[in-house]
Amino acid sequence: MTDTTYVSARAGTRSTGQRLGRIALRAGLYAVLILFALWYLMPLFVMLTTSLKSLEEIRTGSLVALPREITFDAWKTAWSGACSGIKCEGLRPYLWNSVLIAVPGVALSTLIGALNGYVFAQWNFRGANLLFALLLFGCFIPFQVVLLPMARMLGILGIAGTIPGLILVHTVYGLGFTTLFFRNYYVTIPHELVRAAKIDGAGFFRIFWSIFLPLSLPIIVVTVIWQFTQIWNDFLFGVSFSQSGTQPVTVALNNIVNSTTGVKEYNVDMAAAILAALPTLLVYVVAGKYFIRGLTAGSVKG
Amino acid sequence: MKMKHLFVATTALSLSALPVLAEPQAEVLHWWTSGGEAKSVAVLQEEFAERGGTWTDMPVAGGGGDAAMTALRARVLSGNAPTAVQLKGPAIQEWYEEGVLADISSVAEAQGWADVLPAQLAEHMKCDGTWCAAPVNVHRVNWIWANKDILDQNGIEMPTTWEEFNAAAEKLQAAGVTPLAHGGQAWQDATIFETVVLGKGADFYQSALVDLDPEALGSDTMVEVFDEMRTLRGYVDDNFSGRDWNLATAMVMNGEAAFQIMGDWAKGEFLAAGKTPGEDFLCGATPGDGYLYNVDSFAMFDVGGDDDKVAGQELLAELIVGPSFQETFNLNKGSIPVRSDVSLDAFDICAQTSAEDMAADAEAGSLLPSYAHGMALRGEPAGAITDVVTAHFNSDMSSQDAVQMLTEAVANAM
Amino acid sequence: MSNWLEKQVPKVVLAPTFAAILIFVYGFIGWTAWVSLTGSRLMPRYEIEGFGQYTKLFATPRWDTAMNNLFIFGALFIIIAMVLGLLLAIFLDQKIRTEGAIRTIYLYPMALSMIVTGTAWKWILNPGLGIEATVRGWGFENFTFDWLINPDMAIYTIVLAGVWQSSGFVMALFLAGLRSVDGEIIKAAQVDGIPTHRIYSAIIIPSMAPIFLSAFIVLAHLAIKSFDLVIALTGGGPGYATDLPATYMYAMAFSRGNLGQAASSAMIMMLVVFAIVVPYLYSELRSKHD
Amino acid sequence: MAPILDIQNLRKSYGQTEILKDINVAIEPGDFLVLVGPSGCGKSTLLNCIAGLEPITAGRLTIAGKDMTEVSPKDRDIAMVFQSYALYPTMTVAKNITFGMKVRGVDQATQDAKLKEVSELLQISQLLNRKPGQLSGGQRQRVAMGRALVRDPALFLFDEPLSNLDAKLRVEMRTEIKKLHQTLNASIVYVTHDQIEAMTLATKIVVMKGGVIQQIGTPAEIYNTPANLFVADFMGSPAMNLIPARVHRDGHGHRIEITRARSEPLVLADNRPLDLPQDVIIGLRPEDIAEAGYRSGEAVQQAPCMVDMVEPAGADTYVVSELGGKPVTARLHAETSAMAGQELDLAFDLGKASYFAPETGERLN
Repeated sequence: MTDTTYVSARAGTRSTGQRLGRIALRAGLYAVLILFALWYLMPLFVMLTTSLKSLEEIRTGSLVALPREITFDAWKTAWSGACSGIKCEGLRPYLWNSVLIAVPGVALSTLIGALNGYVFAQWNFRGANLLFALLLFGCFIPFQVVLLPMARMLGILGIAGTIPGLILVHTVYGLGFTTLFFRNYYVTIPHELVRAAKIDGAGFFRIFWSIFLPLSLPIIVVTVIWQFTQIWNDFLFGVSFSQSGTQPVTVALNNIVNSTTGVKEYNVDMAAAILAALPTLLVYVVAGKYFIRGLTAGSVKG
Repeated sequence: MKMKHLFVATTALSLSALPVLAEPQAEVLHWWTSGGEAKSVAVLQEEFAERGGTWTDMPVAGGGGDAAMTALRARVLSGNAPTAVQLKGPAIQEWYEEGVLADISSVAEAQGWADVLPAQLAEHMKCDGTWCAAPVNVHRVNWIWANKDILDQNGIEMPTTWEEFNAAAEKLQAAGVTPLAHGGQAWQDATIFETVVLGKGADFYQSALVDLDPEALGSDTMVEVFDEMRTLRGYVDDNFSGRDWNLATAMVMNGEAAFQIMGDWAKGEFLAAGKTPGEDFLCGATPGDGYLYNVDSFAMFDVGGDDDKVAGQELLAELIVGPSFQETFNLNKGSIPVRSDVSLDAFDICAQTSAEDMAADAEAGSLLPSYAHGMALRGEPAGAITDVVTAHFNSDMSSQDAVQMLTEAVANAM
Repeated sequence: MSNWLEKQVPKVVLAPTFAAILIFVYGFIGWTAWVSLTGSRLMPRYEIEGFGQYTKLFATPRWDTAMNNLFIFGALFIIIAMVLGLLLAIFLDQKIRTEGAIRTIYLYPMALSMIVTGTAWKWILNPGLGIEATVRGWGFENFTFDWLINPDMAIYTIVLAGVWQSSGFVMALFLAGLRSVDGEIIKAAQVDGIPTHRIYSAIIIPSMAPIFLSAFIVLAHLAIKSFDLVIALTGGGPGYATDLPATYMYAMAFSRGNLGQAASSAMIMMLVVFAIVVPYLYSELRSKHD
Repeated sequence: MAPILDIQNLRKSYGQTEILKDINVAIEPGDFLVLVGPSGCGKSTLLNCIAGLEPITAGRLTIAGKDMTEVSPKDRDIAMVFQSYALYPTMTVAKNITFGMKVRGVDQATQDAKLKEVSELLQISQLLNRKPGQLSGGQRQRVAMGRALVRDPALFLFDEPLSNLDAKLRVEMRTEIKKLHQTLNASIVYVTHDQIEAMTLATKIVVMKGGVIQQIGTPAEIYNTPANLFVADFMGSPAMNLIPARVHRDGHGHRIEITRARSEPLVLADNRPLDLPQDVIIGLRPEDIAEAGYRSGEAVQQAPCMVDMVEPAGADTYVVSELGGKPVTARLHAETSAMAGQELDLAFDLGKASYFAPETGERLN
């Protein structure tokens, strides 16, 4: 209390010139922030306006201008009419595949990551650090490297080209980061909690379930956002480990956007791109607030 | 009751005794995803379905088939190969050497492919003497497409030598027209390059880009080729980088540019936009004698004795080479049928020219596989050459340096 | 006896993960190392032929370009994203009224894959369509912004788009860091009459060292794995001026049919990763042990 | 009666470093054992070993007659109160207290009854629906104790439970714990670094240093007859005065000669039947040095001493004087007229004096 009064008292004695300077500074600050906001929004703006234009207008007008006449045809086409190969069903069927891959993939990698992080943070044993280091290093392996051996492995396991196969791949390569997130979060929780619960008679899983999991909301949000974005946006695994009928939305989007012959329907491309990205965008917008909070809650504290 | 039991029993017996009638199935991996191509594939699918087959579509677009090849490799390694795959050129033989291709000789022989396919093209479909792929079409790569109006306005004829082309280009440039529409993608650079090489003679093309003769690659003629490339670079507008080929075609169509050097799939764009060959646009072979072909084909992968899939492969192979699909597909695609017995009456003047030239060039020994489209060389040396070509085209590298790099890169890739 | 079993539970819980990374990470790295010593082309073959692939790799100018690009891109991308992220975080930390909205705007690019935004970026950066054309349209005829088509500058467009995508995330990390700095220290400094910029440079930023480390690791990971970015924006062009090791490797493996070469380039990439990550892991796990 | 807790030859090491060396302790039912020592002495490790939270390297440990050496914490019939209270942050107070019973499958009615009983005993009934984050330090302390009490274990373990409280609350809670011990007649092992807590609470004190037990005894034994210099110095506040001295034997007993920097040596007589070597360290509690005239008895001897410092502490006033090169504290009555820089007659009561060997630090009498 005293500190603030002191500071405000000092501020009160400032001259008008200084106050004007402060206001100018403040205005400058907002200007910079808004300028950057515009920069970040620019591609989305281009995509959105293009998706609302007719092909005719795209051909004749400036790409970065606002649409003269708004039409949602492109969105309809992208949703249910755009062709990917001989099927012209738009993105709709593929979106469902992505959901079938992303939801279990996120859930599994988050749950296993949480358990791993819980072990690394609270049940340390000899050699655990080495294990953790090995796991972290795994985060950095370029995915192009693992494509072929992974394909062979999926074949051996008999889940090549299936959705469970893709879930497995995403779970395995997500574990490094999910474990890191949870471990860094759980190390901030005092060990005494585990000890108290042990004496209360709770075992490993009971302690995790009753005590740690209820504490984990902030970090779960961070992990889910991260994993969902990674899995939903993946193209490389999706194209390599899927077959007809299990292709995720990014592969369909690629088929629509990257077709090299015929008239390019840019408005449909853009609408399709936004549609494909909508779930992740939504997650960021809705959960963004918790994202920062979750990061603050400990995952970044080294 | 007894009767019924007996009936069931005999039926079951007779079924197991007779050869099982397979239901043809095919999962087809291809990258024909755009509107026109997809429609052509749909024709095949309909014919397939009419004959009782089940078609599973597996389109993977992007990077001229790169993404599809990635998927293919993963599928083969996982022991879950697609039934049929869009594959062409020496890549067919490469896959054969990996021991993953199926033999479709029985279909080929039954259908008499050897009689209807030009011998040189048929060789591409064979692996160790057996048939392992079914050809779809023949694209000619060395075409120049031109906007007729622009040429007329500036009093220019279709060039028949590179000197003429350069002169025309200077004139157009002076008139404020972009002479050459081009997209800055490696394969498009390579396409121009191979037509320029062909301009130096079919023999030179053969020794440089098919036989990879180091002497030809390091020759003064090759220096001239790069000189011409540098000249051509000057005729391209500034925004060419990364442009898709069909956008370049659109520039010719809309009168923003005069020429485009591109295979005959470009014609599909003109036709789709309602343009007429000879009236709105012109097609001409690039300067020099010779015919660079690019044959699309489907290879059949080993499906481990699955009767339904084997039946699917045989049916598919039969349909692909069958006259009806050959005609429908190629009318859509801009290419010409690979069968020599399909009537070309329905085809336009450019396609007819293409077919005549092919026959003539086959006689003259100047029917040559396109390197830029993976018909002449295996992936590695072809890629090494393209690296040099595109690096030269997109920088101010001297022709001498380019030739030096070319010989080194090819040696390194052998 | 049951006590012994109970003690094994944590290890049992880690066992599947451990088995998975042993196979799916280290097994595969081993596989890659093996293949890099063979003459594998279209498909893997397992007869060892020696280090020929590595000799070839280092003799390939395109690989040189790719490695150079990795260092240029990596350094610029990490530095700019960090500096920008930190600055934006500090600006946003000044009790900004619309913080929530601005934060979301800064953060959203991370949600989008480059497959989605690639086309838009290509347009924006294309001199004939995007920024250059627009600014010229405003009457500044001499304005040029043609990095995308300039082989010497194209790599910087990759940096630009990369920073666009990741700096918001870094901003979030730093913002979280700023929020968790002990408020009393700042108050104490204010009372001492220390100017705001000095408070940041001398007190707050040094106390966020772990976050710099986290941000660095996330960014390094993105830089090394950058693939979509290049494919979507330039496809490696003009020429191969914007090739990165990841795209080089991909081209070798999947369009050139030269798996052995791809594997050798992957191993070199892995060495680079190793050189960056291992010191970090070492310091990270050392300091954590007590 | 069988000991409720019996530790025999317990050893504990992490790798090469031995944390606990040959620990032997036993307590009877109803005992309040306090483990006291400076930080790092191994007292908390020992408590964790008793709880089963740390495995022991060697030795044997029985609780209520049963060998618990290899038994997991939950089966040891113990309850523990932690320094940080370790309340489960997402559970309400009631759930915190009943969690252990719930885990063990105790039926709801019993849980409710126990909860009611304990919360009334600890006066936290009004807090049951709050979460730990909404409680004050003292309240959390009570909840943590409630969680232990509700279990009704054979043995209670307390790990520095009062160290996070402010001074006033600490004293209050100390009394409370003592009261609980008396009402419940519970057996308790209690770890603290605060020797006053140890003295006030314990029926038995274990003083530890460097993983070794220094002395086991009742508070009085520890206070009056510390086993070595460490215990003498550690227990008691202000600490025992430990003064180097030279011993001369005479007919009656010993004369203790203490040098002084600014005056003649001080010579005191101890006529108890002792056998002391020539060089000793004499230990005198501050209360055994008084202002002349305020203390009488057979062993009381007076001498003028220079006052270096006067520290009024309310009930008492402490006076510091130099003896044997050490500042020696005397505990005087509050109304003393002593002033720094003046001489004052002090009365030394040697009836309770301790003697230690300078080399080993061991007690000599």
